[in-house]
Amino acid sequence: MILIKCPYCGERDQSEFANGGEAHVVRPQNPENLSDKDWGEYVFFRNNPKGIFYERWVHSHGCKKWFNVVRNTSTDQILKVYKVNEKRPDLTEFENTLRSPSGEPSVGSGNFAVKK
Amino acid sequence: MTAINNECPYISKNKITFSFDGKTFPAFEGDTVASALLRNNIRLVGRSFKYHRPRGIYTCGIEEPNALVQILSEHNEPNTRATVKRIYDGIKISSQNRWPSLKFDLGAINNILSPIFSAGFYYKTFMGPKGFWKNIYEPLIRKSAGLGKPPKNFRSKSIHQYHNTDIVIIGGGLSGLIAARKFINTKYKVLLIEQDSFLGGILKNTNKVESINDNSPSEWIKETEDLLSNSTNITVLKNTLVTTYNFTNHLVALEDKFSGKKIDLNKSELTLHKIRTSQTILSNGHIERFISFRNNDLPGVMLASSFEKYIHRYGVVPEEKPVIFTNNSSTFSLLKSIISLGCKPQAYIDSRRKDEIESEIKKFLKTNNILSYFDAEVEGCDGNKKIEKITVRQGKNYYKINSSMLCVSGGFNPDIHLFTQSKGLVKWDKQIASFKPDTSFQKTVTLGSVSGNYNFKKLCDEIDEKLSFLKTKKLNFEIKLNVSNKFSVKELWETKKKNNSNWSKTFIDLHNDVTTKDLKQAITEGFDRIEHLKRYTTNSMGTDQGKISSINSLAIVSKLLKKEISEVGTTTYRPPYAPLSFAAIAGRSTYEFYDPERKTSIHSWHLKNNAVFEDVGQWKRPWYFKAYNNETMHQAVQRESKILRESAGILDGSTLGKIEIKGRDALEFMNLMYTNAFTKMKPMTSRYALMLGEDGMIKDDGIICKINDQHFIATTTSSGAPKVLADMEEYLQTEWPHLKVYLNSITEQFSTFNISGPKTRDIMTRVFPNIDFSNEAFPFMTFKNFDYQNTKIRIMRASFTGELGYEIYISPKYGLELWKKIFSCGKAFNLIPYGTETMHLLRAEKGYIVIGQETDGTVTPIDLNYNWMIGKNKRDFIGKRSLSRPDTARDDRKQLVGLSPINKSDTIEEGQHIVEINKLPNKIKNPIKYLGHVSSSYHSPNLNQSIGLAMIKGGNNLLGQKFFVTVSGKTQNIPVEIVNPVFIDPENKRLTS
Amino acid sequence: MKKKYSIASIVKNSLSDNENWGKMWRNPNPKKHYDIIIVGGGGHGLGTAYYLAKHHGIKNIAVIEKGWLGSGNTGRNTTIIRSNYLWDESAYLYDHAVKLWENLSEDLNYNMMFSQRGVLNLAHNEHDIKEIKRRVSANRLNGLDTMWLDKNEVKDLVPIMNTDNLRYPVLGAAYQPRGGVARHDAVAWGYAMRADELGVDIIQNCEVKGIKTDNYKVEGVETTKGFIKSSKIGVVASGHTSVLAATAGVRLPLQSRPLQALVSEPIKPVINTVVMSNAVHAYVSQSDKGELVIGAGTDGYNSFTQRGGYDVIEETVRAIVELYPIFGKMKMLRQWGGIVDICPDASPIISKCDVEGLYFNCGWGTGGFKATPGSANVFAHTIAKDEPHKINAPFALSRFSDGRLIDEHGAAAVAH
Amino acid sequence: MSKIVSLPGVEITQRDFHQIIIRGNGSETFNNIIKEKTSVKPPLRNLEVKYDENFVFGKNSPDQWSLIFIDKKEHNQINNLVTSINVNEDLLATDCSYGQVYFEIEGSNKDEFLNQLTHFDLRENRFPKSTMAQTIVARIDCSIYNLGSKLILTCNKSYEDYFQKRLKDTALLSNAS
Repeated sequence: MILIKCPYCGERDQSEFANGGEAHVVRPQNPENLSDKDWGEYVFFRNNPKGIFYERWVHSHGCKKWFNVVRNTSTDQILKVYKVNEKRPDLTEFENTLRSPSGEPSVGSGNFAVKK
Repeated sequence: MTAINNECPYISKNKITFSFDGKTFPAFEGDTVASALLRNNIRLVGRSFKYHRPRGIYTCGIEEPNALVQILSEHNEPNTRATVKRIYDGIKISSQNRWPSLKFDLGAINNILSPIFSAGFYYKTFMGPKGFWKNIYEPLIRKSAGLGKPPKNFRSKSIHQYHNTDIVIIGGGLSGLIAARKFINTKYKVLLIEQDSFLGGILKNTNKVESINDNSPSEWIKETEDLLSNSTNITVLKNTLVTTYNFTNHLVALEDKFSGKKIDLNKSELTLHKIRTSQTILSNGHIERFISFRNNDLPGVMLASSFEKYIHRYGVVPEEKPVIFTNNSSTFSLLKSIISLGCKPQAYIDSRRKDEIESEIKKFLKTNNILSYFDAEVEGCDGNKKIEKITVRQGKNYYKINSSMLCVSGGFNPDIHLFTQSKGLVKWDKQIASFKPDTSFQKTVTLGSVSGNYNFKKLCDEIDEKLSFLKTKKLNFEIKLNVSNKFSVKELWETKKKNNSNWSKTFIDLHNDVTTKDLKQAITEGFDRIEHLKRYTTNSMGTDQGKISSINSLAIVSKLLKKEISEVGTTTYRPPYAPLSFAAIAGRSTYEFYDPERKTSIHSWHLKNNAVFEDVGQWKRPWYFKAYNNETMHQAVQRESKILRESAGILDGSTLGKIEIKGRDALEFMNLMYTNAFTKMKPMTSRYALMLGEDGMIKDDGIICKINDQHFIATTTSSGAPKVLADMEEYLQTEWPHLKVYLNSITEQFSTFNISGPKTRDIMTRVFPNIDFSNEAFPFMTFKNFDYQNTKIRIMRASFTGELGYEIYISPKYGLELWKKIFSCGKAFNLIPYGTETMHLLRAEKGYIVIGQETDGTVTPIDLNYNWMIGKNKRDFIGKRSLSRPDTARDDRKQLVGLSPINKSDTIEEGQHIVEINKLPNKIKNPIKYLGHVSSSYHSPNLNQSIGLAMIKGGNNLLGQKFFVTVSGKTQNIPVEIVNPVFIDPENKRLTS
Repeated sequence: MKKKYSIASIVKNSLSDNENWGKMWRNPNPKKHYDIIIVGGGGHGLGTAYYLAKHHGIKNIAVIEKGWLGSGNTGRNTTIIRSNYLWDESAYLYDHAVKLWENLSEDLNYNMMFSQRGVLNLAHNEHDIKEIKRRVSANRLNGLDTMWLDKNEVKDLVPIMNTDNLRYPVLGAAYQPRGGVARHDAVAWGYAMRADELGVDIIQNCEVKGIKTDNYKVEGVETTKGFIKSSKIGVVASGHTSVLAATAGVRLPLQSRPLQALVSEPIKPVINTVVMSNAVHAYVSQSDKGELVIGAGTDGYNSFTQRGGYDVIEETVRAIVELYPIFGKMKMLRQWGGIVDICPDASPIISKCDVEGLYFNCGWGTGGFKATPGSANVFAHTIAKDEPHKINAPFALSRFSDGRLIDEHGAAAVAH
Repeated sequence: MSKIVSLPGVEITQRDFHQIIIRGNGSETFNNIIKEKTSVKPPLRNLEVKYDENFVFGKNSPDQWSLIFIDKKEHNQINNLVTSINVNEDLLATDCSYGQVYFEIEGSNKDEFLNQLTHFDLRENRFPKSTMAQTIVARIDCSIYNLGSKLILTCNKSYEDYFQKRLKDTALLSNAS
């Protein structure tokens, strides 16, 4: 269970939050102008990277505020928390923080326990 | 024979009795099942999992693979570790996995057949002849499963205790205590957790340490314990085992509150501690490992340090004349312990060469005239249900020694289980021939033997250095030892058998009956990765997770594969560290507290008036009211429905979700959230509205009240309320932050009553004599606010039954009072209370849909012919674009229709399907084409026939046509006619007049 | 079949001290080129290779696995098999699998221990009842053996179940007698052994780093053992599928979530069927070792850590203790997690895509194990013929633009 | 007012009260309006709580406040207050007086007691006096106000029975061990 720092309430147990999937997916201004394929992409397709992921959380059992989180999905480490109206931090900011449990690359199994 | 260590300070002299397999034995308070059995010279305590081989007590702790027993006096608790479970007077215990008795077990036939139970046995046989697997083999295999017998009915009162703390120290042994003393009276909040009932660990388990700062170990422990308990910032938990180490330093630990005591069922017997800490200090020590040799499972084989623990902790010398077999220096203290008690080892066998063995050991052996074999190993042992003879190999020579116990030490493994759970990386250390922690993934520090430091002299320095980043005191303790400070070990994992025999086995996993031969076979079959091999052989998958053997299996495998152990890697240690009680995990949030019950302010009235309740989400809603005791649900609902259409009924609708929406952009927001157009809607009117997902499918419905363009009140379904509010907040915060709108949930702020039926106006006029309820003054789908007594109420004219109806909103403080008043006024008009079932029946007669019944996440407003609810001129609303996708725009989608049986006495069943044939075959081989399903069906008391709503493919074009509806359990279908779904008052006269 | 297993072969080998069993599969180095490469050596992938070789006569196939065979979700699930899905498309697909399961042990001469002990799906409220009855009726018309049981019939099947004295009482259940459980690892091993015999190269310990394409056509895969050429690549990598797809520039509507399971200590038989429940969320069966195998729910966030939240375990155990009070006295032996790839409509994707020669079999979410043989069988057809089998045609990627979803949320909820 | 739990070191009392929830932007105008209508200046810092013997005023989140009246008031006074605040188009006030329940928790063991029902970190440095928090207690969404010597806990009225039972159950089992 991870610990998430709500920008408004501070550090809380993950059980107080709900995840809202990928962040920075903007609802199209004029859906009618989109092709079926593009609209389908908006409704159903989200990035699913192993590694750095920009995602949304809501403090659903707390202040009910939405915010964004940068998390490494291969370790569940939270690298940054920022408010919805704040600028998306650049990927380069996190390049040196990529650390998985086994020191493995961002693509690979999470099951190594022995240091080579 | 067993002997007694009268010097043992830790065991009480209070005598108690316990029973094992029906016989009563004496013991002391403080004994574990194992120490009590050993005290009574009982060595055979169970039968093994697969081969039903006789098994004894192997260890003195949580790592025990063999001695699992059933606690008859505690609801038959199965698979309890005899080495951990402390007994109390009168406790009843039995052995497991044997029939008819422990001494004579018929299942031992498996041992005779054991050569064919090789790795992968089940996968390779029992496949034919056809039908035999399903009907004969498989049921037989299933029946012979398992170890202990199932427990008996039981309701635990285990509780949870959360902790938020700065430091957690796991393990109250020497390192843990030194570390804890550094934190005394510091600013840190510290939790020290010890799995045993006492602190001290190695200080109490052995005589290795002679003194600390010139105090005896027990004095030092006492001093430390006093200091810790006087320090306000440190809490000590004993009898508490940390089982789980999750991300972000979240720990789970189980405290046994009744260790050594009879459980009081009114109290909480277990506490599950759920701990969040900033820093974890692991000082949880090491575990001794065994050596594999022929018949290394015979009762009488015991780990050497465990033997020593029985002496020092429980005052039991399991055997006066044991044989010691070791590959390391640690057994010296055992030798000394045994001699000091006036006993004498029958022999000492050390696999190390003479020159590798410490001179003090050699000197001690000589002085005490102990038969010694150096550069030697135990080839195997023999005996009937216990060790009788031990065979020693020294070079090419074999020696036979008579003894009934064999103490084995194969070295020590740092107990890295929790460390790897924390996702830390381990590394092979040749010096200690084991894995030890290397890189922490979390804020974790390891101290003492868990970190691979077996050197007492270096302990204080290690602790000071590793905790130097914290603001603590520097401490130094002078630790004097009885034994050599250095630890030396020579790798030895398995000894070679003298003769090949199919029945004498060399075990690698005692719990799961896996032999070293199984490992070899698995490798020859191609399983060359340790995890893969583990799955094929079930090695280290038993209840002990291979605590004394998993490193051994890695070593054996690496030799077979001709690889380094570090290359082979370790298996994944999975939480929990030791089996963890389900009752404790569940805590109090189960049984009567499993899920909160939500009750309305009228609940007590419903109870008094014989309501039968239905669960709607967490809410308890009246389902129907019994007019008399024997009234069935069908009777009640028919009665309620009929009376309502004749006079009036009232429903407690307080559970409906209600949301207040306010702000200068409220209108725009509502137009985006709902399909309907609200712009031209007049203030103080209301409208039925639909909410879609972006996929175009109906998600929720409700009535929207418009106070003005800046202020709305929306109702939602009872179970959809939290989701609708959350979705609205989400869109406001993330998609449209520019919209100035605020939302508040007001579900709980109002008692809501739906009163409807032709007599409603009369009743309302009596309840609220000052309000004009005439059709002109108070038309359909309008609402008004009124002062009522000391509060404000809102009344809306709306109906879900198809009859004249009003909804009343009032503060819950006055709700019950008003409800009662309505009844006293309604008495003259035959007003009845009705429940959700009648509501559903009446709305079905009227052709109204219910979310989750007519809709199932695949239904659009168009499918329901609710096109009129879609704001055509709106540029956008949630889900709009999806309605024009090729599949959603099809005109032969499933559409809402009504069903009427052609034979009026037929009953249409909900959930059945509409087909084109009048009879189904007895056995359906090829799929039968169907048009759709019956989404709702009721017996309508007002039409005196069965009616149905159905979602049917292309239903709009099928009105008037005849089809068939299937009947559950029958092949004969019912002929029905597709009709308009509105069965009652299609002109809405009743609603609007 | 070269390796023939039977009681006779076991006795014979026991006489030679079990030292002469042959390797179940070779351990080849990858060739430079294959006609077809399957990425992912779990049950679905190995099965696909087996059916390609057996039914479609293609022999030059490689299965590439980054760990060992069955190290992903094949070895991490709760082994439940059933086909009582609501929609026709799903019922056809899953029942295709059940029919193959019924003969798989004989087909492969390797015992999958498919135990058709029946599967119960409990109803705890009126809504559950309505949903289940509808499903039972639809299943019946599709020729499936699902039936409705009332509370007493459920109690007869599972006497230790607490049906009345709980927050959400048991009101009845759907029961599919042909459903059951199977030995999960054996599925991978059985397919692997027979595929290997038919000439398929099974390459373990080899990680595919990327899929190489040129002008919307696949060229091969970049692996830790070098580049391997192929004009047809089938990706069956569950949680990692979308990561691999991204290397070929293909976007899939998948999210990878932790899914946890746990087992108890072994006890003598006490629960003789598989029981699933959505409202009191837990599913449980007892293995042939006597362990209770318990499935938990998915976590609500993406993760590749193979580790879910502890709260999910707690939620599951609460439900188990509520539904089976005697289990309060039992203990959790092990818990673990897998990575499942979840589709928006809770149905899988078995489909071609915009890149020629690239095929996906993914999105199984929490329910892939039961479909293994069926999925492998139709996927092999799809790759061999370059067009879907009629059973998997509805499970195309295009459904996310045209809207023809197969929404199994309502019918199956979390517990597939 | 009723005693729910009385243990050594833990006293829990349920009281009648009135409460309104106010949504707004926290601007100067907002503050002035609220001060004018309620005669109390709203807390400015997020999670801050102002209180005396008559009221508790907490800022729940950047745009939400809870104003709790402990003193005796008529319900209509509250209704009128809500109506008068709502005249302003940029504010939303809602009366939730009888849709919520209110518990006071006092005593030296109150934290340990509550931590049998919630994971919430009650340590002084994490949850200082004169602040509030929204969290989960006994599976229910609650607000907790730290008034130093006591904690105030509010939750939805429909959960009242369940919540009381959980508190009493916890007391019973704490007492026993």
